[in-house]
Amino acid sequence: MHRLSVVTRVENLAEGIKSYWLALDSDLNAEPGQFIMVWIPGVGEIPIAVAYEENKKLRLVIARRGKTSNYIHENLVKGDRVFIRGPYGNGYIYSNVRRALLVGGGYGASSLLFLASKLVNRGGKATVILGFRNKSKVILVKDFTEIGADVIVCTDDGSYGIKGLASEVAEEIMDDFDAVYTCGPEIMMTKVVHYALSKGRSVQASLERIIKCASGVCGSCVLEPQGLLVCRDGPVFDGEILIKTEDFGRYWLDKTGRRIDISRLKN
Amino acid sequence: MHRLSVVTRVENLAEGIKSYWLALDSDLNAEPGQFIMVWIPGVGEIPIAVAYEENKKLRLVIARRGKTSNYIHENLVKGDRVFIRGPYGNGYIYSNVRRALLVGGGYGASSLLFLASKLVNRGGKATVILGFRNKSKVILVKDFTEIGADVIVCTDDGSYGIKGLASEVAEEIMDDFDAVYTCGPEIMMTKVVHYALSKGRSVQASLERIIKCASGVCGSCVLEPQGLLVCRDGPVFDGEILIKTEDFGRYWLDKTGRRIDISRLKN
Amino acid sequence: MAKLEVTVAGIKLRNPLILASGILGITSGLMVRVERAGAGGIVTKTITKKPREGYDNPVFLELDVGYINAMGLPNPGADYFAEELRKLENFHIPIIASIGGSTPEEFTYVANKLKIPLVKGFEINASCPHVSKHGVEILSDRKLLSEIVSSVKSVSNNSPVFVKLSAMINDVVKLGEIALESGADGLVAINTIRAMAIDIWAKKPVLSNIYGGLSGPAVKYVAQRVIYELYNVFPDKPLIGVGGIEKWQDVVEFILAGASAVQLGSVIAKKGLTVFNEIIRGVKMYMEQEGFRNIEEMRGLAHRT
Amino acid sequence: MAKLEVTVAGIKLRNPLILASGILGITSGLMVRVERAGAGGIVTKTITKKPREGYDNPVFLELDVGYINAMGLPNPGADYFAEELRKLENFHIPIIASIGGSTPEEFTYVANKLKIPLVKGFEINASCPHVSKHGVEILSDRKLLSEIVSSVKSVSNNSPVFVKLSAMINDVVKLGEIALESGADGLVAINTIRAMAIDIWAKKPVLSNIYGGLSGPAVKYVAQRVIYELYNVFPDKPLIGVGGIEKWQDVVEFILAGASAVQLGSVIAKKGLTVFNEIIRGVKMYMEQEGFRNIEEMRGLAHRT
Ligand SMILES: Cc1cc2nc3c(=O)[nH]c(=O)nc-3n(C[C@H](O)[C@H](O)[C@H](O)COP(=O)(O)OP(=O)(O)OC[C@H]3O[C@@H](n4cnc5c(N)ncnc54)[C@H](O)[C@@H]3O)c2cc1C
Ligand SMILES: Cc1cc2nc3c(=O)[nH]c(=O)nc-3n(C[C@H](O)[C@H](O)[C@H](O)COP(=O)(O)OP(=O)(O)OC[C@H]3O[C@@H](n4cnc5c(N)ncnc54)[C@H](O)[C@@H]3O)c2cc1C
Ligand SMILES: Cc1cc2nc3c(=O)[nH]c(=O)nc-3n(C[C@H](O)[C@H](O)[C@H](O)COP(=O)(O)O)c2cc1C
Ligand SMILES: Cc1cc2nc3c(=O)[nH]c(=O)nc-3n(C[C@H](O)[C@H](O)[C@H](O)COP(=O)(O)O)c2cc1C
Ligand code: FES
Ligand code: FES
Repeated sequence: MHRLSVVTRVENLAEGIKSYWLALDSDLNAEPGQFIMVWIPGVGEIPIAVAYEENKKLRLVIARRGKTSNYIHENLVKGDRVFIRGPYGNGYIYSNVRRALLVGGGYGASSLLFLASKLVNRGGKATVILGFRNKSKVILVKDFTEIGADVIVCTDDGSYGIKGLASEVAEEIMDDFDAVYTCGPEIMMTKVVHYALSKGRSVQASLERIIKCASGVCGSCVLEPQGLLVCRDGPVFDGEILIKTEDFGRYWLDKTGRRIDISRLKN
Repeated sequence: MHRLSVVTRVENLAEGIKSYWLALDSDLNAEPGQFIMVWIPGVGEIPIAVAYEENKKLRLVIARRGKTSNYIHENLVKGDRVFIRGPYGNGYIYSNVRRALLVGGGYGASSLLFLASKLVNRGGKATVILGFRNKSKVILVKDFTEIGADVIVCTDDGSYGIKGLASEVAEEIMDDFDAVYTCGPEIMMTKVVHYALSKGRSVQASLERIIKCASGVCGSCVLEPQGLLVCRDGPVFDGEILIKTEDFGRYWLDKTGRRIDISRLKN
Repeated sequence: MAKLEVTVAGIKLRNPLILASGILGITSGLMVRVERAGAGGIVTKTITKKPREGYDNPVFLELDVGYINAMGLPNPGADYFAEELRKLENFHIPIIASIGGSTPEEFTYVANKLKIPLVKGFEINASCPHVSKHGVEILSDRKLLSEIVSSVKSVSNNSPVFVKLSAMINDVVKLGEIALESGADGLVAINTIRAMAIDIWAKKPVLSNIYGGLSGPAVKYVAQRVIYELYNVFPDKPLIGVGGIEKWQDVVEFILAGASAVQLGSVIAKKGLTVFNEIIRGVKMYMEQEGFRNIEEMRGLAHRT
Repeated sequence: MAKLEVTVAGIKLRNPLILASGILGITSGLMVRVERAGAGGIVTKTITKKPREGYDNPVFLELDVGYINAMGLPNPGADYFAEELRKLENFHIPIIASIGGSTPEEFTYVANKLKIPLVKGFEINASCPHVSKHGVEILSDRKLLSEIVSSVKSVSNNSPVFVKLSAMINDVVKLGEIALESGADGLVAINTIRAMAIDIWAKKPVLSNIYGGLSGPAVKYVAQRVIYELYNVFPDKPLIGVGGIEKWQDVVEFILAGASAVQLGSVIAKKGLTVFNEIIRGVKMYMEQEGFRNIEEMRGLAHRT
């Protein structure tokens, strides 16, 4: 069953991206990289990464993408009830990491924010490269700065920060870090993972697939041919495992369980 | 579901009364006066008081009385499996009691033995009067002595100890005690309870009725008109409550739930 | 202030928590205790024409997810039980007499005997899963069900008649319809579900009767589904939900699903009779927090789209 | 040494633990993982003629006593799935294809497509409680059930055909008889039981489909009862037990009740795939302690008086 939470604050982060702060009855004790299922009664239920959790306060960053996320953007205001279950999955492994490079794209920045705060709290150093389409899509820069991370922003069109792809900027500075984390569009993550491994860097990436049960039974979130489950073995995977996975960067299962090209599902 | 236990020792206590030591997987943490349900697969399940429990060792004293108890007497030997559930009910209240008088009859001595051992261990003094039909029925005298209780035995025919009823002997010495406990034939307990109350002594008695669920739902063990449940509110009741209970010393419910004279059920 | 009073098929209850059949409702003394504990009403143990001893022990099992019982409908018989009920004085909550039997004649015999002022209604037990011919077989024989309902109704002196249904029949709504068309005033769902337990060290079924009925939390979500299905089709009929209720949240769930009132059964094994007041407090708190003035306002709300 | 191998309707299993339908058996990669985890066999997700997307989220709920799901039989359809199975190489445990549909023609279409060497048997899903016309309705229509079984059998190339039953039908033994008489080689019991959950703060059913199927510990004692009932009447037929198995003790209970083998379903949500080896170790230990040389010796022992 779901837990009840109440919206305490809604922030407009950028065009089509909002942040929701939820008050919980009790702590989830989520780890960065884990996700929850957000149920909007009568509308739908979708997986969302934990952007921050502390003291019965949970932060989510939600991009407008379709039925449920649209509804959330259009209707959810302070005081509204939100129903959640989880946390699910395995988050980032980050104990003993000193200098971490975080590479995020779009709302993928969200789980990296939680990770950065944990890293910094443990005395580590976090440098985050955030990539967006253009200035109107830029999010969370101030939040990363506030928790003490170094932030580099890039946009495709140069309208904010560096012009270029986050993955390219990452390649330039990767030598300075001992661990790399990435969350964002899978094409971007594929590049980051391949480059990092080629440089002998440990790298972890957080993936998306269709999540239905979130409990490792329905198989809808599988990565083939290893049969890895995003909801249970992931959503964060080690790069070494991902590069052996045909589906990484290439295929999703659609809702029927047929493998389709990744570009056809991500919109 | 039942717990598995294994018979480690069988003692012939007297004609038609045996004692069974059972090894358990884990402690029941029973209190004196509580009972368990003993299931013999394919035969039946009957309520039996805890005669002693310590360190995953459970002692029962079982009188031969009918289907299941006969089977136990005739078949159960060392190494056999016995299935139990419980403990159930409320036991004797004995904290802060200094000088206790215990009045037992027949196998009723069994729960008093456990009580006496607890009382003595706490530095109290326990005097037990045990009544039996005749010498061949006498049980547990040595056990009471060994744990440090003072024992007075009486038999109906004087073939062992004092000739006379335990309740009569109890009346003679009751003044010396601050609490009275009784377990045995209900007629005997009725006398003890009435006399004790007339002398202003606190008194508790352990009752029997038909136990089916042992969990306070089926109503088969009820005492009317208060609707007291032997399996849940008892089997040990305070004398003050019992004397207000019409059924005490008079009626049982038979298996259909009809009230019948106590003499018709106890055989 | 949120009001807990409900009227179910004309029977006024001070709160919607009714004691389920087979739980303690077998002697007058126990009924008084249940009244004092706060129950809104009482369904008696199922009473048959002749006394029944029930099955041999073991008859009741506590499980991780609930309970299994095969009491075997022990009861003192209708004649005796009518006298037992007459002992009640100053009794203020309604009693619903649960009737068992295998023929219309047996049912009417019992109903006639128990037609006494304190008995405000009848509940036809057509769903006991472990006594042959006294339960689900009735539900499987639609003609028999219909006959039993109409004969009980014909002798009930205008007291409401409820039929207690089973989840062991896929098309439970159809059976509800037959019961209502045959004259039943309301439906009760659910009775226990046939189940059994085996002990791996004894290598035997635990219950002497082998089969028993599953109750408690294990059946709650099935019972709620049946109430929801029934409310879909009979939103104006009294529906009483029973199965696995242990806390106030469960009661709210049943009412949102469409129950007019609920019954509490095996929870008494776990929590004792104090559960009535505990649940009442919780339901009240919920109603006040959510702005409900009475139970009727909550009823069936989960059906709103 | 206790042997865990069993042969069920001619299908050799290295141990009696089969993955239940609807759990992970939807891609070749997952099947390889399940094989490596130690399963004795795999039942595929129920496959229909046409692809199905299933229902919208929420489709799965974790409860205190088990789970409720209403996936809605999502599957890529028979044509696609046959190709998926063909990807399997060096695969050593038997696959049983679960077939869904609402007409005999749909069933035979799927069976024909999935008639490939790795598929050692078929399981007719006649018991899904939440997809209209694809489940318990089949069991309620005895003629349809019989037709479906005999048509699947007629195209199955001598592979054994199992029928998966529901506990939502009181007279499940009768349905087993019809299935066997129509040519089924064995029976599987049980599928999930129709149930629902309501959230009291949302005041709405939680599943998008409202109704779903209850699985997990809540249904274990019902499933064991069905296996026990079936074994009473069909002691020589292969019977596969499923419902609420979480630990080795549960498996022993089902086998004592009469199961030839068992299936593991929603426990995977709680324990992951390591549960196969955990259970295998426990069952072995039990068999050695109790002096059983093989599973067949244990089967049905709870029926001995
Ligand atoms: C582990 C994980 C973490 C995520 N974290 C975030 C986050 O922090 N912020 C955020 O904005 N988004 C996140 N997403 C993506 C988010 O779940 C989808 O945007 C959302 O499900 C879209 O649903 P919809 O009803 O709004 O749109 P729909 O119209 O239903 O679908 C639009 C697209 O969203 C994707 N999608 C739909 N349903 C699902 C589903 N059940 N599971 C996964 N993807 C689906 C598909 O690509 C689909 O084409 C995450 C996804 C996963 C798997
Ligand atoms: C709380 C309690 C504690 C008890 N402790 C002991 C004990 O320590 N030692 C001991 O020897 N006996 C004890 N008894 C009595 C014991 O339970 C009965 O002797 C036993 O149930 C008889 O069952 P049977 O199958 O041997 O005989 P049956 O032939 O079935 O019955 C013989 C008589 O035993 C009584 N009886 C039968 N079934 C039950 C039942 N389910 N519950 C209660 N009484 C029943 C009836 O009076 C009946 O007439 C206790 C009873 C109760 C209620
Ligand atoms: C010990 C016991 C005895 C029962 N006896 C009866 C009965 O006589 N008649 C009846 O209709 N239902 C009987 N039931 C079923 C309950 O009334 C109720 O329908 C069922 O237990 C589900 O509710 P619960 O989960 O709250 O117990 C009995 C249940 C139990 C546990
Ligand atoms: C998520 C999920 C999906 C299921 N899908 C199917 C299915 O497609 N076909 C089927 O016959 N049974 C399906 N079932 C039922 C299981 O195979 C099994 O019969 C039931 O869950 C009881 O077993 P369990 O308690 O071990 O889960 C599904 C069960 C679950 C939990
Ligand atoms: S979402 Fe069901 S297995 Fe991952
Ligand atoms: S034995 Fe059932 S209430 Fe006491």
